[in-house]
Amino acid sequence: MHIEYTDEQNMLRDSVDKYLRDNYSFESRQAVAKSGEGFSEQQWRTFAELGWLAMTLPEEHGGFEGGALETMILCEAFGKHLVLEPYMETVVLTAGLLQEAGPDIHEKYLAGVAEGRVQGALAALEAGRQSSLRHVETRAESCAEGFKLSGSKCTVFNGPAADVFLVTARTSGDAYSAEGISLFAVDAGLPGLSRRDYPTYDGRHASELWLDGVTVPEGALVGEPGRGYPVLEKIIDRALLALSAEAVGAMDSLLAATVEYTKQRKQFGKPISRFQVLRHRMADMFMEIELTRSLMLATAYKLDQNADDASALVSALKAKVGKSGPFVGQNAIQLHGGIGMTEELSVGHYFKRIAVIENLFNSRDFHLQRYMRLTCE
Amino acid sequence: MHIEYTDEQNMLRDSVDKYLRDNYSFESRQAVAKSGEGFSEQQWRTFAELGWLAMTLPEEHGGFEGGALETMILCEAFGKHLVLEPYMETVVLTAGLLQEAGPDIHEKYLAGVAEGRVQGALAALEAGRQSSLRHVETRAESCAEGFKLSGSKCTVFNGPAADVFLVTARTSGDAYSAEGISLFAVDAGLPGLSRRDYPTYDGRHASELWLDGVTVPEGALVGEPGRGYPVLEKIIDRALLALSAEAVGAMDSLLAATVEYTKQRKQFGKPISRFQVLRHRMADMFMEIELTRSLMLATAYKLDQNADDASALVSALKAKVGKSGPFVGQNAIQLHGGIGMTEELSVGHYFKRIAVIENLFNSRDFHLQRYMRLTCE
Amino acid sequence: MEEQEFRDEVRRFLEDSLTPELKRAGQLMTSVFADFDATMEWHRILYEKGWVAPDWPKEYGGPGWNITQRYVFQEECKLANAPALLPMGLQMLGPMLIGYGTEEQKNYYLPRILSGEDVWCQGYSEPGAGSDLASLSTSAVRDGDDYLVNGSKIWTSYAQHSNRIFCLVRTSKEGPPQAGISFLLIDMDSPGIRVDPIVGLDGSVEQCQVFFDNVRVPVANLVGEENQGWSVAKYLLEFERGGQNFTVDHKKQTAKLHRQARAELNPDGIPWIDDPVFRNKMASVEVDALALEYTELRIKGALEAGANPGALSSLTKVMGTEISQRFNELSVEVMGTFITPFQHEALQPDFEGEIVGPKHGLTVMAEYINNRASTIYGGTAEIQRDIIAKRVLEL
Amino acid sequence: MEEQEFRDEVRRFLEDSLTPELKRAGQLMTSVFADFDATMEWHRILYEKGWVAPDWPKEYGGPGWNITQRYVFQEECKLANAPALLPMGLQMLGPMLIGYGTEEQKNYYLPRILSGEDVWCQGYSEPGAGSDLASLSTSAVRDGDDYLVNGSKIWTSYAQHSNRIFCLVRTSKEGPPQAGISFLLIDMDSPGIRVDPIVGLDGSVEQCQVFFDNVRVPVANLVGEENQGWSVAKYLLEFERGGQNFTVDHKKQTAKLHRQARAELNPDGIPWIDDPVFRNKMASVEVDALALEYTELRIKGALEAGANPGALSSLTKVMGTEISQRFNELSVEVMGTFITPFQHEALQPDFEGEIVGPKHGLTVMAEYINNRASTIYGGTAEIQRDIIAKRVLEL
Repeated sequence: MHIEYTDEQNMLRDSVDKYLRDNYSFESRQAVAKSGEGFSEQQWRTFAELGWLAMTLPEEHGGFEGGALETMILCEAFGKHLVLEPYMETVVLTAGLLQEAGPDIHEKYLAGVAEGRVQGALAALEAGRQSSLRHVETRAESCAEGFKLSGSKCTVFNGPAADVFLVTARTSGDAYSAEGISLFAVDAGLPGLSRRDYPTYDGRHASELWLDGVTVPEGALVGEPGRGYPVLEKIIDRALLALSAEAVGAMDSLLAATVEYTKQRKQFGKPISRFQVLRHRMADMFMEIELTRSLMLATAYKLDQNADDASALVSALKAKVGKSGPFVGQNAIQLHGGIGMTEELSVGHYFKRIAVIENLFNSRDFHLQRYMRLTCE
Repeated sequence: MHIEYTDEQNMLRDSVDKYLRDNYSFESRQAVAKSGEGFSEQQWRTFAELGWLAMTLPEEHGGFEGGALETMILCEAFGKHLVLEPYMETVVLTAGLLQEAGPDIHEKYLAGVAEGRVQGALAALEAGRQSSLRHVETRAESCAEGFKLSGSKCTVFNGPAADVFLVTARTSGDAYSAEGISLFAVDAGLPGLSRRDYPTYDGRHASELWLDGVTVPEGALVGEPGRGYPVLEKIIDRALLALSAEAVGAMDSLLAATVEYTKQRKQFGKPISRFQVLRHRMADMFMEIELTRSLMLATAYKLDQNADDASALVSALKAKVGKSGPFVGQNAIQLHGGIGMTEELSVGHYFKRIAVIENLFNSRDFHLQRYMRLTCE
Repeated sequence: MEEQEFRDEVRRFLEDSLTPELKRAGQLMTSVFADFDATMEWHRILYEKGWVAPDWPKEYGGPGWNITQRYVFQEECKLANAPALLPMGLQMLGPMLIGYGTEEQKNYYLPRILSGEDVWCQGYSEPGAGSDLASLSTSAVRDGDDYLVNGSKIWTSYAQHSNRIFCLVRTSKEGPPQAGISFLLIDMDSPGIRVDPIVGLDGSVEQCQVFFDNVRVPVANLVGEENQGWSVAKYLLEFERGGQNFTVDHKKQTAKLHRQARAELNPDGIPWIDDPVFRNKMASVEVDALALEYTELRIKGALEAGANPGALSSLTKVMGTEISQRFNELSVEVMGTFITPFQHEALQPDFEGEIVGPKHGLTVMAEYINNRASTIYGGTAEIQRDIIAKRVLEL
Repeated sequence: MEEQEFRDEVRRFLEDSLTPELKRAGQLMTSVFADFDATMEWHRILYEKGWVAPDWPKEYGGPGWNITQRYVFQEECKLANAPALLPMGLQMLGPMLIGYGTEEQKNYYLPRILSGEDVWCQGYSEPGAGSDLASLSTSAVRDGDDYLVNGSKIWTSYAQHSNRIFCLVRTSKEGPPQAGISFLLIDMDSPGIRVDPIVGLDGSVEQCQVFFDNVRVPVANLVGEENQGWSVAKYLLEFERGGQNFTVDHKKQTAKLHRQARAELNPDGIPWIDDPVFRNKMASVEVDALALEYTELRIKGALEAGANPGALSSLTKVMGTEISQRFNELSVEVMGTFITPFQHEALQPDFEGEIVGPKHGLTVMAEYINNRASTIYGGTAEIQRDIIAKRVLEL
């Protein structure tokens, strides 16, 4: 198993990094974060023009058929530059799920995602039991036009900008059952849909979502009725890779900033990088990051191979990120001292994004448990 | 609540410490550890003469009616000087349990313990399920003479020297039930009793014990039949305090030795105590020890008060020892380098004793769980 | 007075005097500071009662309590969710003036601290002088009966609300850096002072940078001798380090975490508090908090016996803050995605709208973020360990 | 040859050649060393097969394998519980002589290392020179065609079994300490050498102290130039640091821990592997071990591509040893009171008596104890982190 990049992948990596370095300064990022949208329409269009949004989509919709490695490369760079744009929500989750849907939906949305015209959001969590994707009380009842959806969803990242929501709703089964969950592509303009939008600590926007008898056509069903959960799990494995890669990128930036800062910051007559305790702390940050990176590379590779242990790797990776991320984030702040706690420096914003990532699609202990379940039973 | 020592307790503390400092050198300790017995008869007699063995016994048996604080003071000093003698086994466990027994037994053993003539051992664990005191398959059946005991016990510390074994045996109930366990004082000379003795990593001796229809008189029963488990739990709380205090004493010695060693050991042209990473490590050792000491003092106080939360404190203490002990032990070795790994230096012997302590009467996680059960339900 | 009797009296007073709005301000604290207006309102209430400065000697306006009573009062205030008072005047400058101030200074300033008429901020750290405070460079040069002060102070908490600042300034460059430092009291409305707010990671402004451009300060505002400011400063730093008690804070954090962990469900649909792994982590922090509680009792015992608990107080800051941070992390874990909503306005005591997510999760993310600062200010965790190594272990 | 084909060949060979006694010696290893006699027996078997020095170039007696094959061979040997060969001759001195030795030295010594006729030990550390190796003081003074060597070496593994020792000695006190060091090959039966065994905490003797009292060593036994020994030594240190692979060791530890945790019951009477808290700790270590496994694959990839994996190899020693120690701790926890029996004789491959406690617990305590040394030897964990800070992060 070789887990280093191909030349092509290296080119992608370099070009994404170069674009963001030249065009995505922390200052402009902050201006966008404080705007009402939580991301820049203009950047999004450019991402589309650069082919990033189409990178992992099927050829028939203008995509380049890229896989997990390409997702990883993009998200690592997004993490490194603290990119706000909803790539994970729109491309990984929404387009990922839509590819499981029928041709109606393909037609309607996928090319739009590739071109940067369509945005999406996953609406799968419900208040009170938000730690499990299996807990779905939202109901979908068959009706003449197709299905009628009723219920409410919480923590819908990118909700305000979404043109389409991927909604989990129960067509059978009870509260915690993985069986009986169906997935629907719900157009944001449909009557009966209402939202409360809010900004998030990591500079984005999200929504609470209410579905009050929202009627969708038969064709809005993604995959088989009642069989939505395994589909969701599969795509969420991709999202976990995306998030983890983003965390790795963020950690890289944090370590680089910390190394740089401690070299120039002088106390007691010398750069604080001369203090052994801080040197070892940074060595530990380095090791945590590299171990995480190794799992990230392996996970992308395994996902692309459809390997049996791909999901175990995903959970190992997310579990590792749940340790290395907070460790690197917290120590980057600690070593920056007071200045690391200010809005003005990027350090704290990486820290906040890492905290959010750790809490998306379950945190460390859940994934440790899943890892054991998948590897030793 | 004041948890500092009284003058009297301070005197005891000082006198125990002084005696051991003058008469219990590491070299003599090692000579004893390598002898066949695992402790020194002569030291044991002196402990009796100094009144230590009688300290916590009832007045009627020549004791001084001391409580948990006195046990703590003695054991802390024993830990500090790496004392091998079976104080915990004979006085805390055996005499502690015997006090719950009837007058026959009192007469027979207690004064002997106070005078250093009688030694004891707890035989409560069974191979295969040695992590629970509730798991008892050894059976006691009523018979004309009293009870007939059959079964086997493992990890009987001080087995080779014991004149009396405190044996758990089931008079009713099944495998894991706390109900139905009875406690018997079994004379070491009884027919049907056999042992396999072995040395332990911490320089002591222990046994495997087989009871093949050992017949004991009615009066050998300690406490009510079938109600032995709560009695055992109560005395084991005392033993946990004793062990933890011993660990605190050992940690004190380890930190002192490490501070001393790092000040004189020179590398790269300066004492290694000048390296910030080692300084902080020792600061952490110090903090862990002091936090543990605070719990130790509080636990002794609460036990003496028969406070409702005494058992919770005991488990908090043992849980804390399970973290601070290995941390201090491992780092004492690490900071000593190679020399800390040799038989010649005391450091490694403290380390081994701490490892054994952590594994007696359950390790950290068990006690964390017990702490939660006792405090929040 | 017996401890329980005193405690009852304090409780009655708190019940009568703490309005729901004040309590709300206490509950919504996500750092060591509460909403400023609520803080000052509570200050005035305590002032009227004569309880605003528990640690001050009676002759200067303290209530004359013994150590136990002071512990009890602090405990009960926190348990009742009273907003925390500002420590800069009451706990830092006040005791220092009592020790080092002239009669004039004491007579003028102490009553104004007590009444709340003066709000003080602390001008110690500088952009180039943090952990290494003695390297500070804000200068004070004699010019007749005044000093001319130039330079800048940073991390000045609540400078935007303060009318006065006490500063360490450099009056001499001779000798070791500690030798040329003086302690000055400065009016914030002096010409030449500019206050720039610093926005924190949670979006709120608690810290400022303060700039001094030829600010005139009368020589009479010197506390202690010229160039002897370091010993005054050290007194305060010691106070900042050893004077904290974490027991009640940790008890409140424990109670809060238990509330959250009973209400929120883990992925298997059972309350987090019954999740064995999570429960184990809770136990681990709670046991450490318990150990610190008894350590604080040992310190209190030593203080009451007139002894110096030295070695032990140096560990309270390190362990107290690190344990708090672990509680924060566990709360974040329980709240899951409900840490994400940024609801800054909902953290104001007068907010009346609806919040996103459960009420018990509202402050969690801000607390997690803000409490990272606790191992930085008042001597970083690293500096504290240096101190333990040097002073306690004599390494 | 295809990887799988090669692997099969190795497996077949191991099946045929590893006697039960040799396997037993491998299983009973509680440190990096196996029983000496078993080790040398296995050495001779591999020598006859031509596989004793996988890393040596073919012209010097290596099997001519590529990197993957060498990994596979190492993996399969460990998985089959072959006793570990002694690294001092095969992995330390051998490659070094190939790089720095004279033709005479190569011709004489290399075949004897291969055959096992010479058993080498390493004389680097001294009582006063551990982490700070360059401060070593064992001296070698020219006297005609000889050096006269005086001083002492410590932590000399298996010196009691060795007939030769390679040493760093001081030949000059001029310049920086690194500048006056030379590399010498010394016969252990030279007059003036004394070997004192050091008893380890587990009761066994693996280390020795070696004393040199006017020991005569021919100048021809110098490797490299006089006073240029440091560069030779550094080569070996790098090797000691970067050349280790932990993947298979961790896999074996995982398998062993799973076996123990399935067999032993927790206090509730269920196997430890099903105890949620313990399982979580197992998962935590296993995930780190997995991350290290893929890191080692990245290193292998870099090596195969002819690149220098530099930065990554410096972390393998630190993480590899610390992960191993965590496995040890979990095994100790599972075995509970069965860690206590001291059964030194039962750890000898020829032991035939009955042991106390379950078989899968026999080595646990000795491993826990002995493995503490893994973060000390070959550059302490602290030195390794210093290196990462300096060389990788350029701090």
